[in-house]
Amino acid sequence: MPTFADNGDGGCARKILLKAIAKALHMTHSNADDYLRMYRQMVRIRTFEDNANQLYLSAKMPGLTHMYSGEEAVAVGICEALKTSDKITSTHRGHGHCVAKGADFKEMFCELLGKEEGYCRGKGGSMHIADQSNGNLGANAIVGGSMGIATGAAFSAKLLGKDDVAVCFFGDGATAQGLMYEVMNMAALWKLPVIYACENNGYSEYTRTDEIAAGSITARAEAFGIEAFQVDGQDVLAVNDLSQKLVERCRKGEGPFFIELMTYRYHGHHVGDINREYYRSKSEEKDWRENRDPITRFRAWLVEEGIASEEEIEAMNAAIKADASEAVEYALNAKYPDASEVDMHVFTDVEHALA
Amino acid sequence: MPTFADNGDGGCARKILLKAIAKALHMTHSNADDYLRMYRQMVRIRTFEDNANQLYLSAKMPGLTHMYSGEEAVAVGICEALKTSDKITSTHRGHGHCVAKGADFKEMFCELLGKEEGYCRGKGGSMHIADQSNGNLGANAIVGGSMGIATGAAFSAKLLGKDDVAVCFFGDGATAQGLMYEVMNMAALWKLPVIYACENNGYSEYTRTDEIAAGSITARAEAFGIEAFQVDGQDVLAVNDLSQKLVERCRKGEGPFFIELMTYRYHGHHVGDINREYYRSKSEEKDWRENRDPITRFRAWLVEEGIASEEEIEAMNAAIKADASEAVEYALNAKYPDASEVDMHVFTDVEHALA
Amino acid sequence: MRNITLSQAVNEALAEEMRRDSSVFIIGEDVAEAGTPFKVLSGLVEEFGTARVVDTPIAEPGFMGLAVGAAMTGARPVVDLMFGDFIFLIMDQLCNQAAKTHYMSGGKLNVPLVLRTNLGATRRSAAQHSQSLHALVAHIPGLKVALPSSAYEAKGLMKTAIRDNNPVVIFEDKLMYNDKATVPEEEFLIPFGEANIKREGEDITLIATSSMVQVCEKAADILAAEGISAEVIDPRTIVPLDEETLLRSAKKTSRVIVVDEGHQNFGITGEIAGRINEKAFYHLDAPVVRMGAMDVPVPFSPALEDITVPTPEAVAEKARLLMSGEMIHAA
Amino acid sequence: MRNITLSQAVNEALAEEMRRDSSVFIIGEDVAEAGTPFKVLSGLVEEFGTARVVDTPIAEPGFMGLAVGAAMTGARPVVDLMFGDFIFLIMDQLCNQAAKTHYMSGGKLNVPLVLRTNLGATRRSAAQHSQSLHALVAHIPGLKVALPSSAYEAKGLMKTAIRDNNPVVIFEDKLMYNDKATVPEEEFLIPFGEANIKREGEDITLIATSSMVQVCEKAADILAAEGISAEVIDPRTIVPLDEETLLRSAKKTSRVIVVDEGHQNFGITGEIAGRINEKAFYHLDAPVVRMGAMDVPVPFSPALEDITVPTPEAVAEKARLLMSGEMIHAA
Ligand SMILES: Cc1ncc(C[n+]2csc(CCOP(=O)(O)OP(=O)(O)O)c2C)c(N)n1
Ligand SMILES: Cc1ncc(C[n+]2csc(CCOP(=O)(O)OP(=O)(O)O)c2C)c(N)n1
Ligand SMILES: [Mg+2]
Ligand SMILES: [Mg+2]
Repeated sequence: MPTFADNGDGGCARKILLKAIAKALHMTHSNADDYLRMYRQMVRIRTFEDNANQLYLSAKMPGLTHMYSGEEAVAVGICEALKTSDKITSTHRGHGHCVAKGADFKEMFCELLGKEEGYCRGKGGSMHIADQSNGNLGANAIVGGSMGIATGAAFSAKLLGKDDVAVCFFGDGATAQGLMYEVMNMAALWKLPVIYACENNGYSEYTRTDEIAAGSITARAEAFGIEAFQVDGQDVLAVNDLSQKLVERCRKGEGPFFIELMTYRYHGHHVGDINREYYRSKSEEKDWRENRDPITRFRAWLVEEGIASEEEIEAMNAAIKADASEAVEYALNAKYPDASEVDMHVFTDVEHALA
Repeated sequence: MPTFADNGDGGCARKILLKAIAKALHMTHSNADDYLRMYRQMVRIRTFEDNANQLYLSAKMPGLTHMYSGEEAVAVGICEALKTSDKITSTHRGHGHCVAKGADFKEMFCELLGKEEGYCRGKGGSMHIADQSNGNLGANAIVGGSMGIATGAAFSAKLLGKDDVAVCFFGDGATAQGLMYEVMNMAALWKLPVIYACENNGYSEYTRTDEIAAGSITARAEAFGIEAFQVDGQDVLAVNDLSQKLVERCRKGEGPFFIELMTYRYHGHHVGDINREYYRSKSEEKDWRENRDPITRFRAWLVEEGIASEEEIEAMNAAIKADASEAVEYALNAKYPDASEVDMHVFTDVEHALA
Repeated sequence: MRNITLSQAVNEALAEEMRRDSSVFIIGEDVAEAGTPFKVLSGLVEEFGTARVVDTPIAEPGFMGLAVGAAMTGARPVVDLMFGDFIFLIMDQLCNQAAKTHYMSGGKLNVPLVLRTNLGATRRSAAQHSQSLHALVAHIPGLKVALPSSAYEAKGLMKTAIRDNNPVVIFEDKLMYNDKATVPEEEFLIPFGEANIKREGEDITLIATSSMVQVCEKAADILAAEGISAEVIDPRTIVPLDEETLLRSAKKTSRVIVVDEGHQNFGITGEIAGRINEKAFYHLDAPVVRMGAMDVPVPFSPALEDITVPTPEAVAEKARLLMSGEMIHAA
Repeated sequence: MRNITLSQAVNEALAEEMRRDSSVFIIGEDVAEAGTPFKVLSGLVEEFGTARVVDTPIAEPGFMGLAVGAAMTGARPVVDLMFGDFIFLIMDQLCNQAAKTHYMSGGKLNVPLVLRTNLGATRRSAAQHSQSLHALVAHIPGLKVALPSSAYEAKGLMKTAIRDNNPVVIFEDKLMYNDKATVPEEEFLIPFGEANIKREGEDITLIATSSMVQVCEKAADILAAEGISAEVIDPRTIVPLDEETLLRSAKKTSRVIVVDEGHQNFGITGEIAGRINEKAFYHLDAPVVRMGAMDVPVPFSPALEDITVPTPEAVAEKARLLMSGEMIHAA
């Protein structure tokens, strides 16, 4: 199994590696704009989450939500390798995928607040946010529930002669769901253009991955004849590089593929999971935040490579922050759906299902 | 992965191997009675099935049934390594497991005919035959449906401090069911005393295994950290030898294990599957029947080793045939359950659920 | 006009719709060369190829989930579930995903998917291959549910289902695959939500679904010979349900029996009886009587199995009771 | 006597039964150190250890199947299913296996298993974490179904469930975990199949399950202020159902509303209304009225979600209508 994992030596070998990757990328992918867009998207995700968390803490958001902070390089590295018409399926921890696939803050915040202008007219909320205009088939509140859907999107691309690729995002915890093995078997048999992207953040809820996953996650995919990779999910360039290659190979009919992305969530399992020392230590959290943050790292590289100056980056950050505040403000003032919407959209062809 | 597969050279290397195994067995397991019992059990299964098939063809049996003929060495090789209190779960093709685990013909035929004296008072029939007195937790008409049950039997043995082992029989087709991966994960994490016995007879219904199973079946178990073996399922000694070792290791807490047993069903998928050349050739069937029959082979070995004479074997066969005829006759004349039984056994504590 | 079997009717419906719309495909176990164990799909793979008649591994949750995703992205899957009893395996993908996607996305994503499966006991297939589980599906908002009672309905409802942009579940009666009925040569569709008055009558209404339509027609024959005129109504789809037609008949005859092959408890008959009682209460001369399958797992033994399902005689007997007013004393 | 929360009541029931019988164990996701997301099981792993309070991978079908096998072989599992909505994932193991094993084996194999899960909307958890799916389970012969409506019932029914030799499904109302009620210190069990008359009344019967018991008690308060005396009955278990108590009340008041948080269509209310109509028809002054949750997937937006569930006001309004005879004109 090819390994792109961080060797954890604190940066030195890593920098050399990053430079080598960057050099390689420069050849195929010469525009600095791509890097800046990746940076921008990662910051947009982080900023979105900071605002969402704030909305929760100030009791302005209904329900709970799961923060993607810390995992930005995964969604961005992968989604930046996709076209708009490529499909993704997302998870309960889905804001990052949604932003990375092209969604706007306004409709997203409106959705989180249950407002009519949300992507789903307020009917889905955080756990079901979808953005079909950008190929996001939706977050899913059933762990593992979207594995069939992503595989089916790949199936229909093949059936209908489109060259779209589907990416299925899911957590390490979801690898325990049998559905994954069922659809990997079919994807392998039928050579479907789907990439299974396992975001291994080390935990499923309040349990460590090694307590719930026997053996090797990548070996499970390999047993079905699926090429599998492990990659440092905190390294957006490594993720993007691998993704570009696999997406291209998928389009040529060489799929499916499996990627295990080693990453970390900074917050609790959900916004309400505050006292979590019984399952993981503060020092572990601190280590990831301080030493492996995907944004901090990539920012340093951008500056070092001369792709952006500190000032440019600060300006970008500030602009994103302003965007987010504006969107939050907008969403807070936006209107709730009218009560009459409650029985709309039960069926496509019936205006009001209960009329 | 250790391989005990038939190398298909038509017998020569095989005989040498069998002898070596036999020698090894003689040391731990010096009684010829064991061999004779294995032979007897294989013939009992074949004879049971021939009678069941005849009952179907003569329209005396309600519904359909799935013949185990050809696969006898699998059930017998494994069940002869078990104690009565060890548990098995069985499949839609379950008569072989039932006989091998110690069931009587009379209650079995009664069950197949829906009679009151059947193992399940006629309520289960062929697809649900169970014999809890011998540790057979039942056939199952849901492909893969018993994988959790077997794993749970192993779990309770461990919880309750019994040293029982559980064996889960299932077909190659059942490896497509996600449930298998879910429970293998738990069995591996918790070191449960369960053996997953995959009867790979090359087909699931009317479809060849290679069309529905990507990659490698044993590798799938190995990916969960489970030791996996492939063995010639037509060689009762090879199966039994491996099973004894694994059962012992299970009792010591070294489980779970996975065995893929390469075998073949002689009949159609079920008794009504007569015209099957569109999915498999007569010559393939002929080859297995003539060159790899587990009973013929083992019989030859018994004679060659001087464990039994041709006459003794013929006498055994005849006695089994007579037993079976008598049981069939008995079952045909036995009475159906009284109509009042229809709402009994819905709940343990309610005599008549609808009274 | 010609007579064809229910099997042929389904086959024709699929073939016609697959010719009409290249995004329609069939997916399930042994649907291609084998044409399913019931041989309903014979010949389709020869015409449409294995890309559109897709044999799957034995992984019902998996191919159901795959179909949901395919339906969300431009294809129109017809999922073949070999036995209705296996619906328990796919409930999550059917009820948490397919049924809710359109709603949860605020109308942006569609799931134009047909799940074809079957129901019906008395085939000596025991508890895991004999269930009639349509009530479970009917309880979940977002799913339409069709119960064809003859080859005619099987064809017309299937074609409507395939063109519907919502998930539709069709339960065929597996004992009826070889039953023939008159089915037009020319194309036709049967709209959802229109009950069919199979037989007009004045004295009592028998509302019957699927397999029970034939049972009630026979019961009506028995009753006719005794001078009792029974109206037999087949709702054809239970979601949407043509309440209007049912209520009209109930008000006309003032006596109703609802007959269905699902388990009686918490099943179809309670819903239909509940609605009629609620909305035609003051027109009824007697309570709506419910006859479902017995509330026991389906037993294997023929001696037991046959008594778990309503028969024409049992329906006629209840009707007589209702007519005679004996229900009054019982109540 | 003391007041404890529903959460504590469940915790106590489990602890007592686990002390009493060493074959009882708990299995599910994050049940051990975390004590479940709702913290209902806090402290149990400390007393009983990880061998009996077993954290599983996220594999509901798998651990449900495992529990069925464990139950068949001498253990008594209490399966913890984090959200009632996940029941769709385990339907096969629950309904094809657990429910049918005793019957299919002719009474030889038992499955003494408790599935504890929850129901209830208005928690802003959207369509896949808010469903009340007890009707599905109640439809399947072989399963008992309990719906505790307070801490008292939660404890007494749980203890009975654990000692029952059949598979029992208990749906707790997830919004009630912190609600307190008086619960005796000394040991008690609540037998299955005995409805509880929460409040006696003369004019109208409100039959309410689970979360709707509180709703109907509030409705009864509203009505009392207007001079209408409502009887509130909680069946406590819907399988077995204490038909006798329900019928007695129906006959007494002659007016009945059935209120349940499951979807109304093809749900609990139809069954209960159907039985009362059938068996108390000539005692009723008006049709039995059904109030279930709205037949839509549960929407996320608070503005929409709150109107999908029956409220005290809505129940009182229906009761007034029934009392005033306006239903007659509507019908
Ligand atoms: C089928 C199902 N089971 C359980 C849950 C509850 N649950 C929500 S998220 C989660 C953990 C998921 O872990 P993982 O897949 O690793 O994703 P992460 O939260 O780490 O991103 C669990 C158990 C659920 N939503 N769906
Ligand atoms: C869940 C489920 N899906 C489909 C079927 C129909 N079916 C019965 S046996 C069978 C094939 C099983 O193949 P395999 O597991 O290889 O066992 P074999 O029949 O070869 O012994 C199928 C598809 C079923 N009974 N249960
Ligand atoms: Mg995780
Ligand atoms: Mg096979």
